[in-house]
Amino acid sequence: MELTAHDIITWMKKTNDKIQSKKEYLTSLDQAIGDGDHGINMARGFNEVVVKLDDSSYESVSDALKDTAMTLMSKVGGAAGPLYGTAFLKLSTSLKGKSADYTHFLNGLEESLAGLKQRGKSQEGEKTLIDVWAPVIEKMKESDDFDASLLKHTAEDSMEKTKDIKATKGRASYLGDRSIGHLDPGSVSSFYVFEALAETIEGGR
Amino acid sequence: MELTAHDIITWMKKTNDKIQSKKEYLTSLDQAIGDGDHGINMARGFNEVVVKLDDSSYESVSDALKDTAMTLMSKVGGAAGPLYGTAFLKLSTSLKGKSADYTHFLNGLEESLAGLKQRGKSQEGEKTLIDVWAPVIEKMKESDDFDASLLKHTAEDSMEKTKDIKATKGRASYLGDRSIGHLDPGSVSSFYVFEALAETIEGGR
Amino acid sequence: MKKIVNNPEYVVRDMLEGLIAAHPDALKQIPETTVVARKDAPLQNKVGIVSGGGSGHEPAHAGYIGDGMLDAAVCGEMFTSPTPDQVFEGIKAADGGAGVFLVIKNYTGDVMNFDMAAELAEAEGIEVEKVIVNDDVAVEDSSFTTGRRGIAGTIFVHKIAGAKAAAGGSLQEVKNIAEKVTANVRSMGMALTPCTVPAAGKPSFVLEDDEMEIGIGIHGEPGIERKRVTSADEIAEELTNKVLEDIEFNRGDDVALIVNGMGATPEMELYILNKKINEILLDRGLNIHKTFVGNYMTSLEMSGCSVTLLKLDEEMKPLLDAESSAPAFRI
Amino acid sequence: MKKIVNNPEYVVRDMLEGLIAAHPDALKQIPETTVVARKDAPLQNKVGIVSGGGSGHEPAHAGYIGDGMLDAAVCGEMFTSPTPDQVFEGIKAADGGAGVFLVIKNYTGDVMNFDMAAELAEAEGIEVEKVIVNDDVAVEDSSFTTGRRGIAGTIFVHKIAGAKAAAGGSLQEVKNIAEKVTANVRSMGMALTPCTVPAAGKPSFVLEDDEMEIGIGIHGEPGIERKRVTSADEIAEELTNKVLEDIEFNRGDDVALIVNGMGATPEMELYILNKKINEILLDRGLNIHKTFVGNYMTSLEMSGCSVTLLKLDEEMKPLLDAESSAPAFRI
Ligand SMILES: Nc1ncnc2c1ncn2[C@@H]1O[C@H](COP(=O)(O)OP(=O)(O)O)[C@@H](O)[C@H]1O
Ligand SMILES: Nc1ncnc2c1ncn2[C@@H]1O[C@H](COP(=O)(O)OP(=O)(O)O)[C@@H](O)[C@H]1O
Ligand SMILES: [Mg+2]
Ligand SMILES: [Mg+2]
Ligand SMILES: [Mg+2]
Ligand SMILES: [Mg+2]
Repeated sequence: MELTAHDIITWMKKTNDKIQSKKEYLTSLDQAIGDGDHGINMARGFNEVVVKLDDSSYESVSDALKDTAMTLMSKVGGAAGPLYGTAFLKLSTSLKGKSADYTHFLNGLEESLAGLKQRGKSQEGEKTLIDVWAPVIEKMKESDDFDASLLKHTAEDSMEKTKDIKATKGRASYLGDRSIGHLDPGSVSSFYVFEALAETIEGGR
Repeated sequence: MELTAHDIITWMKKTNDKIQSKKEYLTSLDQAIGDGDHGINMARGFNEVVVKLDDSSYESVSDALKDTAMTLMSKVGGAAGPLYGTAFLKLSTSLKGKSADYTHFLNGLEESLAGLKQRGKSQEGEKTLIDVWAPVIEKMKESDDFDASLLKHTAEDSMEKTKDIKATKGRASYLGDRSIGHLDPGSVSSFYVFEALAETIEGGR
Repeated sequence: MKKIVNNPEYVVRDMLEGLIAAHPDALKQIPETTVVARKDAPLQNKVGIVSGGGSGHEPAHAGYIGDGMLDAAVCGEMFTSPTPDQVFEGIKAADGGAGVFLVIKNYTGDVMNFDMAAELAEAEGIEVEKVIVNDDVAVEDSSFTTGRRGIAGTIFVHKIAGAKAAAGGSLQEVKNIAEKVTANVRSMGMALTPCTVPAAGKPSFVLEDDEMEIGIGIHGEPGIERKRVTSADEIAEELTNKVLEDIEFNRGDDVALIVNGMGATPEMELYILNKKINEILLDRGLNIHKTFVGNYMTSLEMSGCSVTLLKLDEEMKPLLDAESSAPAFRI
Repeated sequence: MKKIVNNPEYVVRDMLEGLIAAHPDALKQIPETTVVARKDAPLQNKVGIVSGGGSGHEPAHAGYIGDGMLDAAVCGEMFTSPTPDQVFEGIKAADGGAGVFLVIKNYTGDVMNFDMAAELAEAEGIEVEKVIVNDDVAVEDSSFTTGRRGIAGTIFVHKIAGAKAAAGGSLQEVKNIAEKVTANVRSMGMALTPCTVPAAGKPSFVLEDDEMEIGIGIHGEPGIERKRVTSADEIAEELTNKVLEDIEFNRGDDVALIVNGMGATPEMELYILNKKINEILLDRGLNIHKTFVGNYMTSLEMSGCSVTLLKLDEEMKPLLDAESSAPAFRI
């Protein structure tokens, strides 16, 4: 299977739907161990992404992802803005002039992950969205085509595991041990991103 | 009967006891239609009066009343301070060089009332402590010696009647019709003053 | 009651010590009193300006002491007018031989205590004049009642009378300009939450989660109308229109504006109000000469705001613009 | 949630309009951005100083724009770092050819967004340097974590770096002094009540009527310890001692102090705190060069306070004392 520019739009619309309907939930997760703006920020950003994508027409997956990245970068703010912006920008750059087949797409996601780590100066196990991106990509490497159900479940499991991690990066790290027992908001929003990707793939079958 | 300097001290101590034990009640009355400090102010002031009177010895009723007045004036503040200060100062001045027999004392109270009206630029019927002082003095004029029970009951009735009056002076006047249905805090503290006087007279029998 | 205090009976004493400690070069406390004065008071041959009132309205009034504003502020107990002897101490501290001018907010207690102090001062040969500020249009003004209250508009009286005195104005000139300011300044306030006097321990009134009180005083007195909380724009309209009704404001008039916080309202909300107030005033063709947004005349931790408008003329304008070193009103 | 707002989504936009309306001669908004700049920015050949961060901390940061302090402030959404494009606009607005200096509070989001903006600016040939302020001793500083947060101590960085730039300092000189301030400033805060982000609609945490939270951040982040409310003196001791522990303060050292209100705490309470803090510092033999008491770095309508101490040297002292026309920090 190969993703089209239209699939990217579908992916982002599905992501947006999830984030809008979970806006308050994300915010309440962030109130518990952060500053309570994650849902508000992501909802504002993805709403703008959908507006932007709707207003434009795209020849390539890379172009659609680039606009997604730039919009997130300039509309989300906080920590999540540069992180998601960077992730989608790396994916876009990596796919430039290429078809979005599984191999290329996976390579792109690996670039995204590297970008996230560099931008956030962080690693796996620090209770951030990297704890969803890293295991999802690791799992994808075991397969040679898109597998919606695997994608979704890996993302979901990884998100849930962030509950047990003690935060050492981001705002939750100020709480030290008190961060344990709470889901990481960024990991939950990242789960929605991958869940939406899984649904896009299923729809595209 | 004739009041002595010692009676004045007893009077003020009894007044103070009542005000200390009703401090919160007076404050809550003032919260309803004023600014919620009447109990606090009166308690501070009468406490100082008792300290002052205890520390001194008095030859005359007038001297004891003068210290009472000056202490109230400099320790109560707000509207009540100058009013009570004026009332006791006028009483003191009027009794200067005289015995505190019924006639002299009553004359003194009339001076107090005139002082209150002048200082407060107010009349009876405006929902102020004048609505206790005026009827008490009026009633006393009908008698020719101290009558504890009459004093007490007149003060109490008059205080209660302030509930039905619409305030046109003092802070309660800002409420207009909404001041109706509440006791006037200054009238309640004045009732304690006259009740304490009544008890002093009874004790002195 | 949640407050950062020690013994509630000593809040004023503790506050004054902390205030002087923060401004050791500018302010002094007159020993054994609750009077705060300029460090260099009295200024010889300058009319001394004295204000004061109950505490709990900080930065009013001690924050307005400085070059071009007050010479002394007399601090009463919480929401309680200071006593005549204290006001008299304030007058003496400010008296440099050219007389002393008293800025009094129109409350029975303040008027009586300041009047008695003025009598004491005159008995000692100090010339005293006064103005009674009554800018609060929430309260009806009638000769049968106590009349309107003095609220945030008082700050403009401090500023302009203070500038006149600093410029060498005589006691009578200071009085004249102070009366002009008083005649041309109007205010109105509202509250979202009440406040709690530390020694009382419970709030002055109770508002439901969706209620606000319009026409509130600055001492936790209940206001004139209770209703559902509306938007910032509607609140701005309600207060500003009421203020604009009371005296005549004509197209082309210069005005000065205070958007005052009652204590617990974030500056962000005051600026949101100011956006709308600004629009309303410009719509009316008024020329906004100067705007002040912040906590100027508070009511402890009450949340809410008041709007003050001063109609300026060519005499008041330069006096309002003149320099002031007062910590809470630097110009 | 009781607030004076219109649509909660537009609080920042509305606030900025009201802010510019209040200071039309001193401030301007860069069109289509959330950047506020001096009216006369950019100043040719002066290093431009830019700060910013999420909104909700007013008067931080736009209130610190003025002669001798900031040239521009970039205002993010509520408690949300502004985006790189906005920060870049701020840098351009402040760039008068001598380079631009960024004052960044140490939060992951702020650091990332400002860094990306700096990259954009450098790509356009604007020289950019920065300092990351991390004064909050409530949070452990370790290379394995995010490190300490930036809170009210940031104001001293604005002031001293701003004065250095105003005095003609080069970008490198500004950076050097800003790093010196950062190395010598420490803060710690506490809260009696939480705050509510307008668009979130409910408070960031819940405290019982007799509880306070020590080591609070300025974004409604929970603190490090929850306990029963103690007296003002005990709160002053706890915060001040923690601040004094972190770096060495020796007898005879000159210090500058900020007793900062979190938004809803009355000035009276801050002065009551200052009384005790003053005593503690004098007991330690420290020389209090200057004290600032007020709302400098707030957290919406949170009630509480923070204590900031800066250890001064002969280089910092005159820069702290230098003139500033910033509305929230007039010197
Ligand atoms: N250093 C980091 N590296 C990777 N992800 C991070 C880092 N810091 C924070 N995050 C992610 O960002 C999320 C918080 O996003 P958001 O609430 O929008 O930003 P902010 O913390 O600035 O308010 C966290 O839940 C976490 O997943
Ligand atoms: N003009 C007046 N004339 C007579 N009594 C007055 C007047 N104004 C107020 N009072 C009395 O003073 C009382 C209020 O006293 P207090 O609460 O101590 O002063 P304040 O109103 O300044 O807080 C009122 O209940 C009323 O009895
Ligand atoms: Mg957040
Ligand atoms: Mg009262
Ligand atoms: Mg009072
Ligand atoms: Mg944030």
